[in-house]
Amino acid sequence: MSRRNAAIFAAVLLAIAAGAMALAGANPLAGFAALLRGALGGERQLSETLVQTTALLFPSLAVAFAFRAGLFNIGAEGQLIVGGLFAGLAGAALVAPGWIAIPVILLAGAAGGAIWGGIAGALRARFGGNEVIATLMLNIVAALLANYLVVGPFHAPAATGPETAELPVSSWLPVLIPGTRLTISLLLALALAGALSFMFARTVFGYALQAAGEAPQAAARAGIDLRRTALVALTLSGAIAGFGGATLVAGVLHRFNVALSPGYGFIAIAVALVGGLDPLWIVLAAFAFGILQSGSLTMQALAHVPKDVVGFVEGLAILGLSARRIANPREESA
Amino acid sequence: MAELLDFFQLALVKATPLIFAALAGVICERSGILNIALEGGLTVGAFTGAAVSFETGNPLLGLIAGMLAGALLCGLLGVAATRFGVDQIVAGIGLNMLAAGATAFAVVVLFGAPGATPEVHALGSAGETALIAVAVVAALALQLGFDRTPWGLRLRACGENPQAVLSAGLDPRRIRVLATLAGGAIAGLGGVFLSLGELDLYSDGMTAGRGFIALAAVIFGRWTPLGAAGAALAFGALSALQFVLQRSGVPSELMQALPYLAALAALTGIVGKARAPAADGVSL
Amino acid sequence: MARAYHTGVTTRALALASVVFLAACTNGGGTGKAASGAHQLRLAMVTDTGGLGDKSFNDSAYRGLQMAKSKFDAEIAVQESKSAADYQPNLTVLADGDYDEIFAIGFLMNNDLTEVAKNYPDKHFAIIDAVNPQPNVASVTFREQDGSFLAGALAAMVTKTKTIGFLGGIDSPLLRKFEVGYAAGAREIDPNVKVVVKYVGSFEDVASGKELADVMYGGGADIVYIAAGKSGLGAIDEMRARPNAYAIGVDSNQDALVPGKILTSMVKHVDVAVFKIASEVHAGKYPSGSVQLGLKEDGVGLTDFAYTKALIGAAHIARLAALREAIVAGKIVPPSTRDELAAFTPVKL
Amino acid sequence: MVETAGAALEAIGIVKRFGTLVAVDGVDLELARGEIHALCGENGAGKSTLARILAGALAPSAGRVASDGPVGLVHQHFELVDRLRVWENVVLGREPRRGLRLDAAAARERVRSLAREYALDVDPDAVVESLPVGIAQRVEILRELAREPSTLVLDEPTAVLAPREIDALFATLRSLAARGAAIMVITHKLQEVISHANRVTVMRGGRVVLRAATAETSLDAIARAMVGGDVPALATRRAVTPHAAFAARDLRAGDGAHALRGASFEVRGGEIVGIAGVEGNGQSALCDAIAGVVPYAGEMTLDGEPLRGNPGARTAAGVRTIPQDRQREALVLPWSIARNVALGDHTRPPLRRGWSLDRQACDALATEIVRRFDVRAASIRTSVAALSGGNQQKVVVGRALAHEPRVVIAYQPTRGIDVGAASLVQSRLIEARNAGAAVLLVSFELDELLAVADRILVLYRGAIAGEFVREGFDRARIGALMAGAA
Repeated sequence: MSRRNAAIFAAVLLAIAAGAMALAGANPLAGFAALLRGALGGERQLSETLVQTTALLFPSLAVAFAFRAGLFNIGAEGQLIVGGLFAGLAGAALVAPGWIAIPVILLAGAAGGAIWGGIAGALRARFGGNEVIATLMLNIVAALLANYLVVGPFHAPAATGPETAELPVSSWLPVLIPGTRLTISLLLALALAGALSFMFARTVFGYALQAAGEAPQAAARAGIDLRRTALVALTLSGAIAGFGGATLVAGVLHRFNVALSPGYGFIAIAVALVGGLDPLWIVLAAFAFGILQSGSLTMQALAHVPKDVVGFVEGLAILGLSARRIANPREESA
Repeated sequence: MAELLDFFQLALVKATPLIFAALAGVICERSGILNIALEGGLTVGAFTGAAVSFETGNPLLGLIAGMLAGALLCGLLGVAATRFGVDQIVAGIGLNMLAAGATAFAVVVLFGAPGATPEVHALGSAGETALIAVAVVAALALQLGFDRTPWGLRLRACGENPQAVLSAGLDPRRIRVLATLAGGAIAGLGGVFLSLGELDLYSDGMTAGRGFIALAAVIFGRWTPLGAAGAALAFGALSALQFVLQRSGVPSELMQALPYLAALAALTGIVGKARAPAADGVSL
Repeated sequence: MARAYHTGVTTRALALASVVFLAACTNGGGTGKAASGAHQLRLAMVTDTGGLGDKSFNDSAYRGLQMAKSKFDAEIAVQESKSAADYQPNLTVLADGDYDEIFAIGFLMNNDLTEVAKNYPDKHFAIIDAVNPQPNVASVTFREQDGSFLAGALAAMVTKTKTIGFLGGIDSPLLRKFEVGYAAGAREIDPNVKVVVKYVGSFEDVASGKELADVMYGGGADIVYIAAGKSGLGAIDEMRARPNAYAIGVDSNQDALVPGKILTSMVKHVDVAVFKIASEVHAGKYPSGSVQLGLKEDGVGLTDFAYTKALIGAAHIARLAALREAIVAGKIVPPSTRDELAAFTPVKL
Repeated sequence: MVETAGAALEAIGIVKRFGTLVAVDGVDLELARGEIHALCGENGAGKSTLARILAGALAPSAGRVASDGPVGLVHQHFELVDRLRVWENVVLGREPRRGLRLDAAAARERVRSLAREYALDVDPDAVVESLPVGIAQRVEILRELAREPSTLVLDEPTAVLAPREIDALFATLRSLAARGAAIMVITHKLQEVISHANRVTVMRGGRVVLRAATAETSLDAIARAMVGGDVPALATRRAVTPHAAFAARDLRAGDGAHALRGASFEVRGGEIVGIAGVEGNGQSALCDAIAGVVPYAGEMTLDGEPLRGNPGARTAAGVRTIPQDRQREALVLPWSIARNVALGDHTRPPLRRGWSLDRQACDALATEIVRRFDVRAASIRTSVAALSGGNQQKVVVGRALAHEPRVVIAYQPTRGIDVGAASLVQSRLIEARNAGAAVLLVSFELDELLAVADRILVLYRGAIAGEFVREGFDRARIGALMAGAA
C-alpha cells in the first residue's frame, strides 16, 4: 500500500466508523480522549493494554512466520486454542515446582499448536493440499475438539463452566508488576519477535524460508526442499501460536476455557499485515491493536456502543490492509 | 418407511442452505476467486431478508433484498480482488468479520435490542419447499450452464487462465466481478432460506459455520455444481444423522466435525485427486 | 514481480497511526449521562461471553438493572465480554469507576472476581451462579434442578405419547442441571415415560434448533423442555406449527410466545435477585455472603399456567404444588448431575 | 477507424511509457495489405510493446493506430487455456450460439474448416495441455484467424519451431498475405527476415532506426542497426585437452509430448556440448533431471561417481545450472544482488558461518560478480527486480560460474537479452570451458551453437538424433535432424 493509499484508506475507515457511531448516537471526539485514558491512562490501564498486546503478539508472529515462507496460515486461532488446551491439561495434571512446571506447560502449548499447524503442513507437503482450506477447517475442528474434551473427559469436577481444573499457583507465570496481570509472557513475546527478526535477516534457516516464500521455483533449484519447508514452517508457526495460547492459560486464566480467545488468531492477520510482516514492526502493530482491544472494554460502559462495532471495523481494516501482497518482499536490511 | 422419509426430508432441509452456499462457492472459484466470505454472504442475506420483510411486510421483497445483500458483500470481494490487487483470502476473512459485526450492530440499531430480530413475515412452508426445489434446480441449471453455454465456457476459462481470456478479447476482471455478484446473490438466497424459509426471524450467529461447510463441499464436489451440491447433500444428511443418533455414544462434536474432516481428507486426494482451477485464488 | 509491494517505514507508521485513530473512533462516543448528583445510585454489570441478547441470564440480569433504573433512577452500565480473558479487566474497569454495586453475571468469572475483590476491598460486588468467599462479594446461586424437576413432573403428567424431550444448547454441566432435574421429575411421576435428550451444539443455531425439534416431535415426543438460548427460538417455531405439540420454556417467562402451547416456563429469577440486591444497596445496606435460591426462595419456579390451566387440569396443578412443597421441605432432593440421576429413586408421595 | 488506401494498418507517433521508462518513443509504422513485414530489434527495443499496442491490447501513451479491420496477435508465450479443448479455445469470446446454448457442433466445424483452409492440421477435441508446442501454436494462430483479422502480428513465432516447420509457417503466412492481409512478424532471426519478409523495420531503444525493403538491405546491415554498432567479439577458445567429467546413461524424465525418452551422452571437462533442437523436444526435462528438480530414470555420473540426491547436493558436487526462466527459477526478485548470489551456496562455507550467512562473504562475492560480468547496477544492494533482463542474467551466470564449477548446464542463457550481454555470457561460458568445466548448452538458436559449441547433439522427441563435432558442423543436416529427418 502506498502512503497515499494508506491515508485514503484510513480516511474511509474513519468515515465509516463515524457513520456507525452516529447511528449509535455517540460522539467520536469525546470517545477519543476517553479511549486513550482507558487504554493508557494509568498503570493498570497500560498493563491491561500490554496483556492484550502480548495475547495478539504470539499469533501475529505466527502468522507472519508462515506468510514469510509463502504459506497462508489462517489457522492461528485453532492453533492457539489447541495450544491452550494442551497447556491447560498439562498444567492441571502436573504437580511440580514452578521452574519445572512452567516450561513444561508452555512447551505443551507449543506442541499442541505445532501438531495443529503440522497437520496442515503435512497435507501441504505430502499431498499439495491447499493450506488455506486446511487451516480454515482445522480452526473449526479445534473448537469442537476443545469443547468435547473440556465438557467431557477433562472437565474440572468443581467447575460449572466449560473449563479444565485450575493450575496450581506455583505453575502460574510470574507477574511483572504486582497487582496486574502482566506476566513475563510479554518479555517472552518480545524476545521471540527479536529472535525472529534476527532469524529472518541473518540466519541460513531464515534465508531459505523466505526464498521458498518469495521464489519457490528458484528456492527448489537452490536445494531448498519446498515440501519440508511447508511442513516445518506451518509446524513452527503453529507452535508459536500454541505457545501464545499456553501463555494465556498459564498467565491470564490459569486454566483452559473454551472462551480463551475472542478471535486473536484472526485479528493477528491484520496485525501481521499492518506490521509489514516484520517482527519488530509487528510489536508496534500489536500494541496499537492492544489499545483497540483493551480500549474497547473500557469504553463500552461509557460510550454505549455495541461491542460488535469493534468486530465490524476490524473486519473493514483487514479488508483494506489485504491490499498489500502477502508474501511480502522484504526491504533489504543487509 | 415413514421414518426414512422424514429423515430424507430433514437431510434436504439441512442441505439446502449448504447447497446454495456451495454453488456460490463453485461459481466464484471457477472464475478464479477463492471466496471464503460465503459465511458472510449467508449472514447478510439472512439478516437483510428478515429486516426488509419486517419493514415492508413482504417476504418476497425480503428475499430479493437478501440476494442483493449477498451479491453486494461478495461483489465487494470481486471488485477488491480484481481492481485493487487485494488478497482474496485475507479480504474474505475481513468480510466475514465485517458481516458478523455489521449485522449484529444493525440488529441493535434497527430493532433496539441485541441478539435477534422480532418475528417477521416469512415465506411459509410452501416457500420453504419452493426454495428447496430451487436449490436442486439451481444445481442442475448451473451444471448445464457451465458445460453448455458461452458464459460457462468463459467462466471456466477465467478460472484457468485469465490472460487467455483477456487475449480472447474478454475482460476477465468483469467476469470475476460478475461471478462474485452472482455467487453472492445465491449465497444470500441461502441466508434467506434460513431466516425467511425455515424460520421467520434473524438471529446473530444463525449461519453457524454453514459457509465453511460449503467450502468443504466445493472441494469434496471437485469444483463442479452437481458435485458440490451432492457433497452439500451428503453433509446435510450427515448432520441430520447426527440429530437422530445423538447420545448413542458417538460424541456429537465428532459428528459436527465430520464435514471439515471430510474436506481435509479431500485435500489429501485419497478420495480421488481433484484439481482446483489453475487460477483459483490468484489475484489479477 | 508486479504484484509485489514494497512497504516503507512511513507507510507502516501511517498504517499504525490510522489503526490507533480508528481504535479511538470505534470506541468513541460520549461519556453518556454525567452523574447528576452524589446521591444517584450507580450500578454496573459485566456479562459473560454470551453477552446481551442471549435471551437468558445476561438479559435477565439486565432487566433487573433496568428495574432499578426506573425505580431508583439509578445510572446503569454494562460491560460485555468477548473472551474469558476480558472478565478481569472488565470488572477492574468498573471497580475503578464510581459504582455502588458491580454485578458479575455468570460463574465463568468467579476466579477473576476473587482477584478484583481482593484488590478493591472498599468496593461491593455480587456474582450470579457462583459462590465467592470474599467479604465484599454477595453470591447468588440457583437450584435449577428444582424448577426443572417440576417441569419434568408436569411433562410426565400431561404427555399422551409417554415420550417427552429435553432440548439443550451446548452440553455443559450447567445445562445438565436442567436436563437431570427434568428427567428426575418425569421419573417421579411415571418411570415409564421416555425422556429423549438432545443438544443443538450451539446456543445460536436457530435453524438447527428447529430441525432438532422436528426430530424430537417427529419421533413421538409431545412435550419438549427447551433450554437452548437462541437456538430454542427455532424449536418453539417448530412446535407452533405442530398440532398436539407442546413446549416448556426456560429462564424468562416465555408463555406468551405461543399462548396455550407453552405449558409453562421454568423461570430463573436472575432479574429479581439483581433487583433485590440493588434495593438493599439503595437502602444503604451492602449484602454479602451467599444465598442459594431454589423453589423456597422463589429464585426458580414455574410460571402460573396463564394460558394452559384448562389444558393441564386442576388435579395436575395441585399435584405440582404438592411436589413443590416436598422439595421445599427437603423430602425430595432433585439430582444435579447425571450420576446423581442414575441413583435417584422416586419418593412416591 | 480511418481508411488508409493500400495500408491495412497505420500507426502514427506511438509513445508508450511505463512509469519513467519510455518503451516506445515515437514510432510511425505502416503495414500494407499483402506484405510480410519483419520487425527486428534487440530485447528491450520495444517490439513486443509496440505489437500489443497495434493489436489494441495496450493503450498507447500518445499517438494513434488506424486499422481497416481486427488485428490478431499471436503471443510468444501462448495464451491458451490448457485444460480446455482446442475448439473451446478457438471460439472463446465469439462462441456460436443456438438460443442460450453454446453450439458445440458449429464450433467444432468452424475449427475444422479453418484448419483445412489454412492447412493447420489439429484435432478440435484435443485438450490443449496434451499438445506439443508446435501444435499449440497452431491453435493460437487458428484462434486469431477465426477473427478474420486484416492484420496479423506474430511475436517470435519461430522460436518454438524446427526449420522445416518454420518454412511451413511462412507458407501459411504468405497465403494469408496473398488474400490481402498484412502480416507482421517479430523475430530476431535475421536469416528468416531476409528469406521471407518483404520489408523490415528495426527498432532500438524504442525508436525506429532502419526501414528497408529486404531486397535492398543485408543481414549485416540489419544486425548493425539492431546493435547500434559492431557485434562484439567472443572470447577466444583455447586448446584444452578434454577429460572425462559428466556422463548420462539412458536418461528419462517428464511425460507427455515434452518428455526425455532415453538419452545417453557425455560432456567432457574442457568442452562445450550444444543441445540443438526445437523447443519442447525434451530439453527442459534433460536439464531439470541433471539439476535434480524432477524425478527421472537412468544414471548420471560425475568423474565416475554417481550423481544423486537433491538439487543442493548436486550444487555442492559442482553442478551449476542456468535455468530457462531466470526471474522465477533463478532469482528472488525483491532481494538484492548481494542476497541473491548466496542462493544455492547458502548452506556451505564460505557463505555460511555457523547458523548465519556471512554477509561480508556475500558482499565480496557480489562485488566480484558485478565487476567481472559488468552488471549495471547502482550497488550490490540494488534489488534484482530493478535490473534489466540482461543484467539479471549476468547475475545468474556470474553466480553459476563463481565457484569453479565442474559441470555447467545452461538453458538458453542468452534468450531475451541484448547482443552485448549475450556476447559476454557466451564469452564467460567459453572461459569456463577453457578452465576445464564441462558445459552443456541448450539453445534453440542453431547459430549460437555453431559459434560456441565444441560438439552438437541434436535432440528430437526426447532422444538424441545425431552428433556433430565442430569440424563437421553441417547446418543443413542438423536442421533436418531437428525436424525429425531420419
